Amino acid sequence: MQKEEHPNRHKRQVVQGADMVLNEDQRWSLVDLLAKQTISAGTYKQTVWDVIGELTVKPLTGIPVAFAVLYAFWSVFGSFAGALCTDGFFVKFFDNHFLPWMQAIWPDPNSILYFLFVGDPLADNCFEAFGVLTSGLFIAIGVVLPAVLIFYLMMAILEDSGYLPRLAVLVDTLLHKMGLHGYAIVPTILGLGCNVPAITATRILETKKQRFIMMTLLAIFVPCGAQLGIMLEVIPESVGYVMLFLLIGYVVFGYLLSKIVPGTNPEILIDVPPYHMPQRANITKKLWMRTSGFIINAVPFVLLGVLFINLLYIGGVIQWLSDVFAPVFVHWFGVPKETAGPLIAAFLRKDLAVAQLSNIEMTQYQMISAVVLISIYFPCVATFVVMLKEGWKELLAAVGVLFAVAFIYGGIIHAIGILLGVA
Amino acid sequence: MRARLILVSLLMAALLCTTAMAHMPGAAPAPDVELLPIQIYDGNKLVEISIDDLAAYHGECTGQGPSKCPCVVIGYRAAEAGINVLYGDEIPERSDIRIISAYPSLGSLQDFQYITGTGPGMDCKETGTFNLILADGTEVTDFSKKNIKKISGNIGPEDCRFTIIRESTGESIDLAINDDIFPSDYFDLRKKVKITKNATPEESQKFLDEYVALRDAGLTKPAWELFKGIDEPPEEEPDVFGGGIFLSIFILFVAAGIIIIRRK
Amino acid sequence: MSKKAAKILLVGNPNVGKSVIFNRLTGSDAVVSNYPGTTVDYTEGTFISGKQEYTVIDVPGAYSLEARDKAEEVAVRMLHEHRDATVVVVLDATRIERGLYIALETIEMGRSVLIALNMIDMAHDRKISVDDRKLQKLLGVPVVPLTAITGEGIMQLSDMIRKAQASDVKDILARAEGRASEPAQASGCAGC
Amino acid sequence: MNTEHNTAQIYIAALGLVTMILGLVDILVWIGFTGGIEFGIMGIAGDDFFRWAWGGLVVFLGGALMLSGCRNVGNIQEFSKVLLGAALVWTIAACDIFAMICENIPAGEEAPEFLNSFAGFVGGFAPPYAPAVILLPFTLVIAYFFYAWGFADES
Amino acid sequence: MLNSVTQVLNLKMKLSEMEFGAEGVITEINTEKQKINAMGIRVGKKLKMITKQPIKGPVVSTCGELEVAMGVDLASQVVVDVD
Repeated sequence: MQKEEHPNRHKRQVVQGADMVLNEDQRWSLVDLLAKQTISAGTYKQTVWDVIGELTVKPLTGIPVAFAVLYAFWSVFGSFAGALCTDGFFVKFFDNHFLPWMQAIWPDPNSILYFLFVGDPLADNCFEAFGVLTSGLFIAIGVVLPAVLIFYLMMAILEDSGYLPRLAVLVDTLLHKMGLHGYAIVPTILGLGCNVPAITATRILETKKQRFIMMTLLAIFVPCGAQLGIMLEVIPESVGYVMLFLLIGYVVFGYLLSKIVPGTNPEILIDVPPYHMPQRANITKKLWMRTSGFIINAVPFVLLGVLFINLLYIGGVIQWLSDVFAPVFVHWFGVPKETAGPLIAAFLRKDLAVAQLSNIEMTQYQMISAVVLISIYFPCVATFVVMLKEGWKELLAAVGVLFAVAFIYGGIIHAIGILLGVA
Repeated sequence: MRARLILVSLLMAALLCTTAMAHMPGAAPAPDVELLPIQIYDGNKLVEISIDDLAAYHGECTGQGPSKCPCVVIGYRAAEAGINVLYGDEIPERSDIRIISAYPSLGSLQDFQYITGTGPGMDCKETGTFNLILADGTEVTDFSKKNIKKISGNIGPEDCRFTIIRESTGESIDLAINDDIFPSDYFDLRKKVKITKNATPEESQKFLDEYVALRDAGLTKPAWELFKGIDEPPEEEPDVFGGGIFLSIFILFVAAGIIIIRRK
Repeated sequence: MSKKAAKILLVGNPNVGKSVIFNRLTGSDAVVSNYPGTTVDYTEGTFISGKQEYTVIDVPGAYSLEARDKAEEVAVRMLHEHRDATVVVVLDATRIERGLYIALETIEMGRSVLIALNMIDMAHDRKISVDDRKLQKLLGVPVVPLTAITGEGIMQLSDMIRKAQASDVKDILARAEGRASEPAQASGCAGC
Repeated sequence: MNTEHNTAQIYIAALGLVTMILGLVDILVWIGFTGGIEFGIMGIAGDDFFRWAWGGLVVFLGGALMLSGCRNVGNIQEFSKVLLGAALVWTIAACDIFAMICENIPAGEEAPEFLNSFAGFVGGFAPPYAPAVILLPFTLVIAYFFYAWGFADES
Repeated sequence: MLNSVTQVLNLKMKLSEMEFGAEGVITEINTEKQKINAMGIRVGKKLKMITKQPIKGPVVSTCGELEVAMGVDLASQVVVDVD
């Protein structure tokens, strides 16, 4: 795979090989000649659609539209994935029918296999059962799949309608300063649904540097849908602050990373197409391909992740790790000692860790910093594995950055707490 | 509409919890369920009568310490359900309440005396009226323990009936205990254990269990499960009419929109 | 008996309706695959026209074969890997100049080319009329006007694929400048 | 300026103003000046940042856009702003209606069965509604202007 | 005042410095010529500057039927003869 740095030299030979007759300028002049003889353009009165096209790109009128589009994105996600699929159907299906059936047919409840695959026999809902086939499947199919489905659908509609380039232009100023370009809004939004499809969507960015920064920021600062759902349920009053810290982190560390990471960060140069009605056939095909892609390569990893965790629990590794790291957590991050366990477990199951945290009494600020720590801590295992597929060198670098950021940012939050006299 | 919902759910929650100590020896303590007190005006002073006040008063009268025996519980629940139906959210004047009971049991009659303020040793600014009229129509005025015990020899579930009357408007409500509340052999066991006292140890133990079960049912079951004559409050049925209008307008607009776009 | 499945490459700028044409041509068996060694995906499907079976590859959109980013790089490599494939260059009738550039580059590579002039309806709305007959004469390759969204012209496209042919850019230049050398098919004088 | 444009201008200006005020009220209710308020069939819960603060802001900006475009509404540039403002309100209203649909299809948490009863489903659409939904029919008038004044046809 | 001057002198300006809605003919494109040409922005073409995003954001301009957004540094490479 030839290096990124001087691609033009190599390509020039391919294109300018024996078969290329004209050089660029001659070709463009020929194009003009041809165009002049075959195209006749009549006078054209601007329609409302063209004016709206312009309005949605101009910042003064474009930004309110961007707010509305993002609002619609999140609201439809909440209604469809949250109210209708997960809470309305899957929770009931998994808890009342699937779990009892699973617990019934599995031979003896206290064997190791039972613990691995069905989890804790006393659990009455799939969330605490924590077996591969029970909560693993529940989270993969019940929580993440509807979220990914609706996200892909809306993303396809945005792409086909022609609004996505305009949104990219509107957010490019901020994102460009962070070493990305406008189109990085796509993985960021997808990441709020689930990090796995977001990592695969980073391909939309051009250079290695941009992809690396995007992946690192996704892994650290963009909480996945399952974790957001838990936060809303368990600690509703401090979710706002947690998101605020994550947003600040996303922008600040994005800026820092763009300064440190080598490589080019070319400016945005995109065509802004006119609006046209999205085509049903196109959207359904895109939706089908992406969702099946997600099911094939993401769901197995989620299950693998839960299995991996159970093995760790059996091996007592989690307990050993939390004892080793306890002093760090208490002094540097300023969170109570008991949070060390959930924080380590967060390495693998973020959403459960937040749930475990909620019943440890601590001040609200400590709770916020603990939850922020969990979200900026390592991504869930499925994300980890998908990043591995994108390149193991990038993964190691990302892990390095992640530990550094978690350490520094955790310390900063603690310091802010002390300044405010709240910690 | 919302206020009624809150009241009903409050009542439900309250019924689920009350503290009780039956004077029946060996009876298990009542479930820790706290019931909504009955509120009445005595003169212009608001009086709240809770099940504990009634148990204490019953203990005082029988001299055996406060106890929430099933009769006290059933008496309380009947009075509370009746007042709730007759007065709704209003709080009745004590003098406006008249209770006629056909159930000659010490616990329930002392409840009603306490509520209507006609009980011995009670000084109230105003009093309601309470009568004990048995099934065969004879009115009992001697509420002494000995007399009540004598006439309650062979009562049955069909005697457990009460009528609560709102004097000012003449409205009244008849409450009879539901058939499934008293176990079938409860009364003969009661006779053997308490009156003829020739119950075998198993019988008295069985009576004891039924006693406890009855008391707990009285404390925990909602009013419409305890008494005939109280219908289950309609659980806030959806406002189908409002929803229907909205939906039909919405569908109308969508259809019109599609037609216009189709014709374009 | 259908000959060995002939290959077709759908080439053109992004947002010109390539995937709409792809969907119209192929059935539901289209599959997304990743181009080895890169993070760029492309879709591949099959369709049958007359007795001939074709496999169609929707090549990632490109503005020129002077590859500027990964997607364009893959497009160039695909063109070189599938030497024998017929190339259908999709142009957006409302922005034809930008499309012509990549069409000329493909013709210069000596490939047998067919031009699909898409979004004729959009062009009509914007009062742009494209004389596809003249363009065909000038370029010396078949030009098929169509509106992929409504499916109009898709049939002609699948029929004309057999007539795709190579052309020499020097002849195009001559014809364009009116130095009347004999046009590829129909007679008629040039340049008047 | 024929009279129809005049009356339309006044109507759009009034509508824009009302929309801005309602958007502002959404945000104020969320900030906590008053608990959830109900006014006739309109109800503002104001309990959730996303629905009321962000949604309120979008409605507010929609109103602002309508106002900014209401001066000479015949001109295509100005009318497009009005249309865009209306589109913002439509987005919020559409999201609310979609939310109502999604919340009413499944039966309640405790109910054993999966689907809600038909009466339960229809009942779910009962008032109170969010301000955006109530503004919806009024903003549809703008869509009527769009077709009536021939902006739609490209001739 | 600036506007009247440009009217008279037909001032050549960088795309990134043009006024909102200003139009002109592209006279030269310095670096990345091929990249910008490929997008359809070419010397001799008529170009209209639609909008600039605040704080050094991308510049959006239309050239005939095409609408292209480019970063501010790229836009400064394009010189336009503003009429």
